[in-house]
Amino acid sequence: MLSQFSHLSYVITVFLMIAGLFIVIARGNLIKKLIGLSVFQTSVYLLYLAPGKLLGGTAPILSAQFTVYSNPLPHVLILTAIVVGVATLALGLALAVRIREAYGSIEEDEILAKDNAFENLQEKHA
Amino acid sequence: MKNDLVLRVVGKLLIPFILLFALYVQFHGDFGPGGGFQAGVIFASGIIFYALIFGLANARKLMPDWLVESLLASGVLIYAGVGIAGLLLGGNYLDYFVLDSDPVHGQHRGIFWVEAGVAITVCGVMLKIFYMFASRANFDARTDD
Amino acid sequence: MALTVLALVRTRKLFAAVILSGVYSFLMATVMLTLDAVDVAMTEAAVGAGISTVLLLGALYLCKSEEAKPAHRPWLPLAVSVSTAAILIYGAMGLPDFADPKSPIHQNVVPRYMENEVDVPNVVTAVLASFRGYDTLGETTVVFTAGAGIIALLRRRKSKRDDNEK
Amino acid sequence: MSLEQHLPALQVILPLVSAPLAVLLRHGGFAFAIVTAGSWAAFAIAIGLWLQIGTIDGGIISYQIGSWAPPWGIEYRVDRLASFVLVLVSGIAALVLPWSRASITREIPEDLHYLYYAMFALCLAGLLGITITGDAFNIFVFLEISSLATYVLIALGRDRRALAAAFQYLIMGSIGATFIVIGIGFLYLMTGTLNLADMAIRLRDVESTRSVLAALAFLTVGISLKMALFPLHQWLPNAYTYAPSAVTAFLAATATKVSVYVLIRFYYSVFGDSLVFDQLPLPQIMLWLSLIAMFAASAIAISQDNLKRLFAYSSVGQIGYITLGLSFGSINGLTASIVHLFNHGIAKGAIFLLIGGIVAVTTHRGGAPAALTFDRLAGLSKRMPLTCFGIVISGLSLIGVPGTAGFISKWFLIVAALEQGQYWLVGAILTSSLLAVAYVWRFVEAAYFRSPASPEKIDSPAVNPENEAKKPIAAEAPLSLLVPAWLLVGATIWFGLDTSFTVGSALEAAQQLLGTGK
Repeated sequence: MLSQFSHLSYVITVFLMIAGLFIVIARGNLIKKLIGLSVFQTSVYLLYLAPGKLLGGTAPILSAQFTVYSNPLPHVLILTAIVVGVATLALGLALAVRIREAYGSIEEDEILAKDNAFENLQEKHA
Repeated sequence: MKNDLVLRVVGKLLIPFILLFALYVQFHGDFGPGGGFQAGVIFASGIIFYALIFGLANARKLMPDWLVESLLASGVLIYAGVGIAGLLLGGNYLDYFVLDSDPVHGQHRGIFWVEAGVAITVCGVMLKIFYMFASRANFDARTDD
Repeated sequence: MALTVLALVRTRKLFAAVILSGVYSFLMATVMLTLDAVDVAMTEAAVGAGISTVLLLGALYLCKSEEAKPAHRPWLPLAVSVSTAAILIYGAMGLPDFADPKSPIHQNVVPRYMENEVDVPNVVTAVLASFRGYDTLGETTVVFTAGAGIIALLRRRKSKRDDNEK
Repeated sequence: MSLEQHLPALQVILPLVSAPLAVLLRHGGFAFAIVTAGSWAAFAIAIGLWLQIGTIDGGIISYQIGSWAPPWGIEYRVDRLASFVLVLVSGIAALVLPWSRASITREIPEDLHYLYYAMFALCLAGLLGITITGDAFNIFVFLEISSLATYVLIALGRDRRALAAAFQYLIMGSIGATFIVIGIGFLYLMTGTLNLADMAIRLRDVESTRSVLAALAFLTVGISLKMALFPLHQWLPNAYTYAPSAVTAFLAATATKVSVYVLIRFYYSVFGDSLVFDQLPLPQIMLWLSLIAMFAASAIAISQDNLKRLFAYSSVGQIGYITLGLSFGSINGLTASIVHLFNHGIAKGAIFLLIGGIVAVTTHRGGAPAALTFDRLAGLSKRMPLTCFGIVISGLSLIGVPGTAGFISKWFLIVAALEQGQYWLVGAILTSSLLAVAYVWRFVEAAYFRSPASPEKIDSPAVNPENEAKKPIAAEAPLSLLVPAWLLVGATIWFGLDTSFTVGSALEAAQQLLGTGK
C-alpha cells in the first residue's frame, strides 16, 4: 500500500507549486503576484520535508523514549527558506506600496501603459 | 479602540506574558521546538499588540526608532561577533569549541549567543516593518480619534 | 489544501486572496506537523499564517485595490506552468519512495547529527546553530537586508509628508 | 592564529560586518569609510587568496566553518576559478565604491546614504559568498542576500520606473531562486548531502536518473533567469537603465558574472561534463540561445535611443558569448568563457561608470536624472573629451578590436569554434561583432560628429515638472568620477596587451574544472 501512495505526496506538491507559479506569471496585480510567489515557495518546502519523514519516527528532539527520528536536516533548510521567503515578501510589498504611490495603480498592464504614455510624451517634446 | 477599558486591561495583563513566552521559546529552544527566530517574532508581536491597543505613538516611546534600528543591526553583529571570537581564540570562523575550556560547554555558549543574535535582529526587523507600514497608513490618526 | 489553492487561482478579490493564502499556510503548517517537522510547523504558522497575512493586509490597506480582469487569455503562462509541471513530475518519479529509511538522505550525513555531539536534545537547533551555523548567519543577514531595505524604500516619502503636514 | 589561514572566512565576513556597522552609525560619511574599508580589505584578501592558491598543490583551499568537517558543516572551497572571480568582484567593488560617493550625492537623498552603503556591502558580501562557498544550500542563502540588496539598490533610483523595474526583477529573481532551490532539493534527495564536492562523488552512483536530469534542468533555468540569458532577460534592461549609475556599473560588471560562475560550478564541479554534455541536448540548446542572444540583443541595442539602455541590451548580447564558450565543453571554450567574463566585466564597468559621470554632470542635486537620449549627447565629445574617449575605448573592447581585452576573449572563442570544426560559427562571431560596431558607432556618431543642439531646443517645455535638468551639458566630469572609471578603461587595454593574469588564470581554472569534473 505504501508504494502506491509513496509518490502521491510529490504529485500534490507539484500541483500546489504549479498553481503558485501560474498565479505569479499570469496575474497582473502586483499583490496577487506576491501571494502566488509565496504559495509557490511554500509548496517547495513540502518537496524537502516529505521525504524526511520516517514511519514510526518522531520529531527530531532526542530523548530516551524514542529511537527513530525524522531527518532534521531538511527542517533546518526549510526554516532558513521560510525566513528568506518572508523577507522577500516583505520587500516586495514595500515595493508595491511605493509603486502604488508613484503610479496610482498596482496593475502591471496599467503601469506599463503609463510608462509608455510618459515616454511618448517625452519623445514628442524632445 | 484606545479608550476601550476591557482591551487596555486585558492587554496590560497579556503583554507581559507574551514577552515572557518569547523568552521561554528563546531559551527552551535547546530542548523543545523553538529558537531565536520564533522568539523574535513573538516578542515583536507583543510590542505590536501594545501598539494596537495603546497607539503607535506610545509604542514608539517604549521602543523608539533609533533603538529598533540599532536592534536590527546589532543582532547580525552579535552573530558575526561570535564567529570572530572563535577566530581570535584560535579556532576557525564560527568555531564554538574554543569558546570554553570544555568543548561541549563551548558549543552551548556559542549556540546561546547566536540564537540571541537571531532573535534581536528578527525582533528589530519585524517592529521596523510594522512601524513603517503603520505610519504610512496614518495609523495614529485613526486610533486617536 | 488543493481546494484552497484552486479558489486562490480563481478569486479576483484581493482581500479574499489574502485570507485564503493565510488559510493555506495554516493547513501547510498542520501538514508539516504530521511530517514531524515541529520547528518548521511552528515557524510556518507564525510566519506564513501570521506575519505574511498581516503584511499583506497592511499593504492591501495602503493600496486599496481590486484586481482587474486580465486583458488577454493566459495561454503562455499556462504553457510555462504545465511544462514546468511535466519536468517536476518526471523528476519526482525518480525520487526515493516516501518514508524509505534506506534513501540517501537518511543514510548520508545525518547519522552523525543524531549522535548529539553538542549535547543539545533538539537536533534541529543543534544543526541550525552549530553544524550549519553559517547558513543561519546568512539567514539573519537576509532578514537584516530586508529590514534595512524597507527602511530605505519607505522612509523617503514619510519625511516628505511630515514636512508637508508641519 | 595565523591570518593567512583564515582568509576565506574573512573574505566574506568583512564586507558583511561593515553593513550592520553602517546602519548602526547612521551617518553617510562613516558608513562610506567603513564600507570602503571593507571592500578594499576584501580586494586585498582576494588577491592574497589568488597568490596563495598558486603555491598550493592541487590549487584548492578548503576552509571548514565552525570546524565541522564537510559534509556535516559548511565548507568554503576556493579553487582557481573561484579566486579569479573573487578578484574581479571585489576589485570592481573597490573601484565603484569611492566613485559612488561623488555620484550618489546627486542621485540619492542624503538621509539614505548610509543605507545605500549598507546595501552595497551586503550585495558585495552576497556575491563573494556565492563564489567562495562549497555548499549548495549556502549558495542559495547568499544568492538571496545579494538579490534582496540588489532589488533595494535598483529601487533607489530616482525615476519611478526604477520601482517597477525593481519589482519586475524581484518577481523574476525570486522565481529563479525558487527554481534553484528545487534543483538543489532534487540533488539533495538523491545524494543526501549538500556539500558540492561530496555531492559530485555521490552523483556517480545515481547519474542520469530522471531526478538528476530534472535537477539539471531546474538549475539551468533558474540560473539563466539570474544571469539574463536571452529569452529570460526581460528584467535586465529596465533594471540597468533606471538604477542609480553606481549600482548599474557594479551590477553590470559583477552580478550576472557571478551567476555564470554558479552555472559553471554546477556543470563542471557537480554534474561533471560527461553528464551535462552527453545525456541531454543542452549544449545545442545553449549554442542556439547564445547565438540568438548575440544577434537579437545586439540588434535591439542598435535601435535603442537611451544610452544606458543601449549598453544594457549589449550586456544581454555579451552574455551570449560567454554561454557560447560554455556550450563547446572544451578547455578552450571554457577558457574563452572565463576570460570573457572578466574582460566584459571590466569593459562594462568602465562604460557604466563613465555614463554615470555624464549623468552626474547633467543632473542637479535632488532633481530627476535626465534620460540620456542621443539627442542630448550631440557634440558631447567637445565638452567631455575624456569621458567620451573612455567610452569609445571600452566600446572597442566590446567589439573585440585587437589591443583591447575583448579581442583576447573573442580570439579564444574562435579558436574553440575551429577546434570543433564549426567554421560557420567563426562567421557568426565576426558578424555579431559588426553589430557591436554598429551600436558603439551610434554613440560615436552622436558624441563626435553631431553638432550640439541649440539650447532653445533642449529647453523645450519640460515634460516632467520636476525635470529641471534639461540644460546643456557644461563641463567634464569631476576627477573623483573620472579616475576610477579610467582605471577600468586602462585595465581593458592592459589586459588586452598583457594576458598572463587573465588567460593564465582562466586556462588553469578550465584545466582544473575539466580535470576534476570527470
